[in-house]
Amino acid sequence: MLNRGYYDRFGGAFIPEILVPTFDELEQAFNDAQADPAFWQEYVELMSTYSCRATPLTRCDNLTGHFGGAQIYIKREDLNHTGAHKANNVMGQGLLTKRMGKTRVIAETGAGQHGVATATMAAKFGFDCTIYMGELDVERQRPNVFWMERMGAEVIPVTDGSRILKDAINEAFRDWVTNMDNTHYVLGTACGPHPFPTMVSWFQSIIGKEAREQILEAHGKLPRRAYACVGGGSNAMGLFSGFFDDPEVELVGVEAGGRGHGIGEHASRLAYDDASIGIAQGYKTYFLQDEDGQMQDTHSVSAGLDYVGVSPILASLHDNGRVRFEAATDKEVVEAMELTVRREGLIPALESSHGFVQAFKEVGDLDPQDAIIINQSGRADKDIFTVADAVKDPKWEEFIIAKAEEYRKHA
Amino acid sequence: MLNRGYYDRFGGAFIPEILVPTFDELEQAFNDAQADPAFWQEYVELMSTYSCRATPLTRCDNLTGHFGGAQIYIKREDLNHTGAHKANNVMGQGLLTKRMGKTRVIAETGAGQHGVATATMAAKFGFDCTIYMGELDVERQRPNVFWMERMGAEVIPVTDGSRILKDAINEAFRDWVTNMDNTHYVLGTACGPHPFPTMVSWFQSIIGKEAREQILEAHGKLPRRAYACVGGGSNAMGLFSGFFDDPEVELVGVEAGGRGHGIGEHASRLAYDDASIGIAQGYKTYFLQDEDGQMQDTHSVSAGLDYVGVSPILASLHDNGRVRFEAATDKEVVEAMELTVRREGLIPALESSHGFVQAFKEVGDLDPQDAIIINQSGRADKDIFTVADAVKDPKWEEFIIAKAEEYRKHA
Amino acid sequence: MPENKLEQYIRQRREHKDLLLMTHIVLGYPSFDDSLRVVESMVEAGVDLMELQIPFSEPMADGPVILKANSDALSHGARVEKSFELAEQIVQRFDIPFVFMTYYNILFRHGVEKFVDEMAAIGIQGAIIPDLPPEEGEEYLAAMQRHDMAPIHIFTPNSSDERMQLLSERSAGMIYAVARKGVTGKETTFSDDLGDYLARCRAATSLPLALGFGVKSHDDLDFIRGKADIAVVGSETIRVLERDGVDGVAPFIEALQA
Amino acid sequence: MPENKLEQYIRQRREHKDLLLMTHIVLGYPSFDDSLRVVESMVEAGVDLMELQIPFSEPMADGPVILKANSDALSHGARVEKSFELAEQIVQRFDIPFVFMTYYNILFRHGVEKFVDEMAAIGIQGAIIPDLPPEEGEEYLAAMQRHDMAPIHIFTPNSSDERMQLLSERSAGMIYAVARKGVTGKETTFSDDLGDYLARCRAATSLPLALGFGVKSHDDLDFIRGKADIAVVGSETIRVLERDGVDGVAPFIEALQA
Ligand SMILES: Cc1ncc(COP(=O)(O)O)c(C=O)c1O
Ligand SMILES: Cc1ncc(COP(=O)(O)O)c(C=O)c1O
Repeated sequence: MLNRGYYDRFGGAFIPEILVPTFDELEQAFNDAQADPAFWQEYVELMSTYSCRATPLTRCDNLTGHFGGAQIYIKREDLNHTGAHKANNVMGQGLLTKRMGKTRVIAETGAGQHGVATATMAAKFGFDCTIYMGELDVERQRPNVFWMERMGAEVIPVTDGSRILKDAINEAFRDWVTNMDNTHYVLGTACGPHPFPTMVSWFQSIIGKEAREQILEAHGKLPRRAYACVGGGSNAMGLFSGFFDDPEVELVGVEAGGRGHGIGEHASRLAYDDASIGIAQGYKTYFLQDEDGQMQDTHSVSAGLDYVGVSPILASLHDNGRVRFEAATDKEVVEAMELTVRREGLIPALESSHGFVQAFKEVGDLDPQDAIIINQSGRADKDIFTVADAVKDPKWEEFIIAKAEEYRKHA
Repeated sequence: MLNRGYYDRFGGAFIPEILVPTFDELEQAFNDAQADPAFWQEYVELMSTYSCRATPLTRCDNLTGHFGGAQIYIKREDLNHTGAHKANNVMGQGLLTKRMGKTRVIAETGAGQHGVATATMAAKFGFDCTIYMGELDVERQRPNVFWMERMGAEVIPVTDGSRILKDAINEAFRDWVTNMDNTHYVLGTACGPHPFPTMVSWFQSIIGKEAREQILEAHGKLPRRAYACVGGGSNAMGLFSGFFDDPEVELVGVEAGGRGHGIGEHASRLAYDDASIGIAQGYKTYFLQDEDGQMQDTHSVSAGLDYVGVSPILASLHDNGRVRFEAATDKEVVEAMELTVRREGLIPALESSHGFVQAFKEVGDLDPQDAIIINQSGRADKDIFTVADAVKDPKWEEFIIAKAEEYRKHA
Repeated sequence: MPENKLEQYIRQRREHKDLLLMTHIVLGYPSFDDSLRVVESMVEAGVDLMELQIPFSEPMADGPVILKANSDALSHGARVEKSFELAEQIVQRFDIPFVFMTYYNILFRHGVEKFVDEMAAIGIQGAIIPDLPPEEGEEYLAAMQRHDMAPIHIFTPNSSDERMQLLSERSAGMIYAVARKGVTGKETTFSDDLGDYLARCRAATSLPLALGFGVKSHDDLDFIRGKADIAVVGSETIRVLERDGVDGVAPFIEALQA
Repeated sequence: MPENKLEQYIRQRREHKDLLLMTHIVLGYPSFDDSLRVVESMVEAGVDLMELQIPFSEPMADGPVILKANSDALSHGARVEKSFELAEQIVQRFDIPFVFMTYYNILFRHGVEKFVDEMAAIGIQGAIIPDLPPEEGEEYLAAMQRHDMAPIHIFTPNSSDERMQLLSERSAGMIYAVARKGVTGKETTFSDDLGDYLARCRAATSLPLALGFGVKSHDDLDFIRGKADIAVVGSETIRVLERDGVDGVAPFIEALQA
């Protein structure tokens, strides 16, 4: 194997032997791409003609006025094609897949965002596409499944294990160890075996590169703090990496606090004390696991943060203190989303809203001369079922019941 | 009244006397804004920081390969904040509302897109907001109502008339004649009394301005043809206006052919022979009306094109031949949408897909050296209920029925 | 300009009556037969002149009551031709002036000149077209003038003095002053402000002045008396009709004027 | 390097038997008691060595059959400690070598050295850790070596000759060659290609060679005979167990070797 890919004591590549040549090939292709300025250029070109990069940095005067304190800027990854930062990663990996001459992509998905993004990329590049999705998630996230199928992807409900995201990842690996010759596994976040954490972070770094330039342009100086939600860690790595060399910028990652402390109640690997270091799904990081090393159930109102592990790069940035980690509870998240919708007309995904919670808690204490950036990793309108449930909208329920009646009648 | 606002024999301002000073004020403000370069600059700045202008022009090699003929470029209005070109118009009118010192906005909405866009603008600008929406549309388009309410808008179901878009327009006027002092009526398309057609077209002209520059940059010369769907006509006016001075660019507007010819079956005012000139909702144009001048029912799979009238500017461009009008049937529209999703990973709104239909019919006959532009005025993922019904997805129906069961249980 | 026929009638009638009463019906609502009976009750109860509204599918300036009457009439098959026939019968049977109220598209589709010619032929004396500002009304105004018919324009609390003057110049027969912003059929507060506004209307035109929008009681008429020539009761009669049926109309009109 | 104890056993056994049989169970599946009975049947039916899999919640390299066995065992409360206890009983009662199969996190969480010490203490002779390539396994390899236990690595059809060499160097006891791409428990075609691959494996290592993945019939064993030292039957025994119960296991194993 070419490189073990460690970030302090986290990372590595704990992969089945049969994938070793596949990872070697991937790493080679990735290294070549990184070394080739034309590749990044092609990537940026693609993202600016197919998605809408550079995504804007929106100054939010109403929220700033509401809280007092530093000026709030929001990085608008929600405006990407397919509605989230996930597009950055999949389009990058799409280019890499083409470069490797492969003709099929597979991916896991939890909330469905990454599945939709991958299916979209596959349609655009003309790849065959299979998406693994926990059976529970398929049931919950039908709208995303619907779009994946329209894109021509095969969506396979994973009926093993807890039937959620982590099981979909296992299943994608099982496909990969069979079909690696023509297939690339488009992992959806900055986790998994090396080189995925580095590679996904590299593609997502476009967020931070743009944000740094944009805040300097708009605000005249660097922000005091940058906030991002942390599921696997890709949008956070994307934003934060723009400021790694700026020690004056405090980086704050916000995890899913769910219903609060205690295993099974949340998905906070770093902000809470319930996680411990382990190795699963091919890499070493903090996992929510028991003493034996068995992965445990997690909970979050936002499917996209509801995951047992976390980027090994973030785990190292946690341990060395460069990034501060906090958790936001389900309740706080829904409130922050509702406030942002109401005051700015922006609809941050429930995932993204975690970052907003922490920013809102702190921004009032900062100097009005300063600025903060919050990463709006995605938009919530695709998750209307989840959001409607979270805010318990009775009219929505009536609508669904009436719609069901209609379907029943003509069935 | 300052200006009668005619385009050949179409347009005018057939308004209740009580609104005359309001229209004078509006026209004055609009003229001032048009004459003030700083206004357009502020508008572009707002659209590029709050929405993602310039929206990309995406080259679609897969569709081009599929049809042969000219190269297909798609103007990506779907990437706008709130998912359609409607954002351009509302943000522009928002700035104008601020300029006039008004504190409340009202709007009509059919599909809900314009309602969501207006509610968003109102949240951003801090205006009070009331949206009028036909009761039938409220029932059909609950997701959009849900978001409008989250934005703080009051959504009033209109129970009069046919309980659809045109009735919502009437009702908005009824509000306006009462509350004109503090209220601006944000009309959603290039229709209505002068200066709305000109004003809305002006704000939407940002589409054509960008598209012209982008195609010259990407393709090296002007396109042979530009296609846009035509509901009220605003996205078409937006794209077309970029090429009015380029006689070599053929402009093609595509209306809702619904189930085909015959009053009640479609919403084609110009492409079919069923409409006649009339005056309603404050302006003169082709309407789908009976001999007495009573407005008739219309039908389209896409709520956004399902309207009795059409922009008076387009009516004049129809009569003088500058724009060719065609109609696309419901069935063709769903097929074109599915093909585009499948081959390019783009999900044009059902409205937008009308333009795609006509382009697909013709593009094969054009020279491969040439290019065409299709305006993707919006994205379909907000209309999943409509799209799922249009493609009759059984798994979607099962999902809704199961969801309804869940709601029934905890009700 | 010689005095218009409708204006003459109003002035003469005003010599005996300090406040005239104009009422309003929607032709074909609740049915064509009922329309005729309602007119009959009104005339017998002493109404001085009447608006006959030809239903339109998009009555932008009307509030919920008249709106519903419009759409009910249409869904019962109220064609323009039938409205003309009924209007003709009404004019022939009752000896007060009638004016049409409708929206411009009804005239436009019929042919404006033809419409006005036919109005004249059946003896209608004027028309109120709320979505036709004089700027858009050249053809209509010319045709009306040719037949010495009264194009009635609307003053509003928003109208400037200059605008009132212009509207007055383009009108004949009378001016219809709306009592407030908004559409027909909502509450109006009869206050000092309204008095001031009516004084401004009065100053702007020498035509007889009708006040409408929200007029519905004996007290309202008392307030108007002396400030305008005509009180217009519109939506309220439809409300009464809906509540008490055709037989309720006459007692209501009598009580108004008692 | 002196010959490892497991390797010695295999070589000695091979002197009497041209193809050894290694089978596989998941500890705690369908229950801890049944596990013991299954081992008993297998040993009695003539199995030469066995893999005991300690259940893990994320068995990435396993196919549906073993996956389900893992999660069923876990949901019945299969703790690592219990697996050790059961393994100890098994080793004490039955006179064939046993190796552990599990995923690295089970070792890591336990403490790698401690885990290997305990394995050694209860008499387990080797381990297969499918998600632990030798590059990640330093601590593990050192501990295994200290106890003269066999770290068994995996050859795959994708492995280069150099890679096989490296894997062989880091292994002891035997090499586990998987017959094809993919996970456990799917169909394998026993073809010429497979023969070529096994020849390549043979050339790359002097350790005994076990072939697994999809081996399930008497014919498969015939094919393997002469090309490898050991046939590994994994998922198929679990299938038999599920279909025919514990009593079906012995006849199945006997038929395989008949
Ligand atoms: C909108 C959005 N934000 C954030 C996440 C979390 O992923 P990550 O931490 O990799 O950015 C997801 C995952 O689905 C997502 O959809
Ligand atoms: C996406 C989209 N496209 C087109 C239209 C039609 O409007 P217009 O003809 O004004 O562009 C609508 C109206 O709702 C729309 O939502």
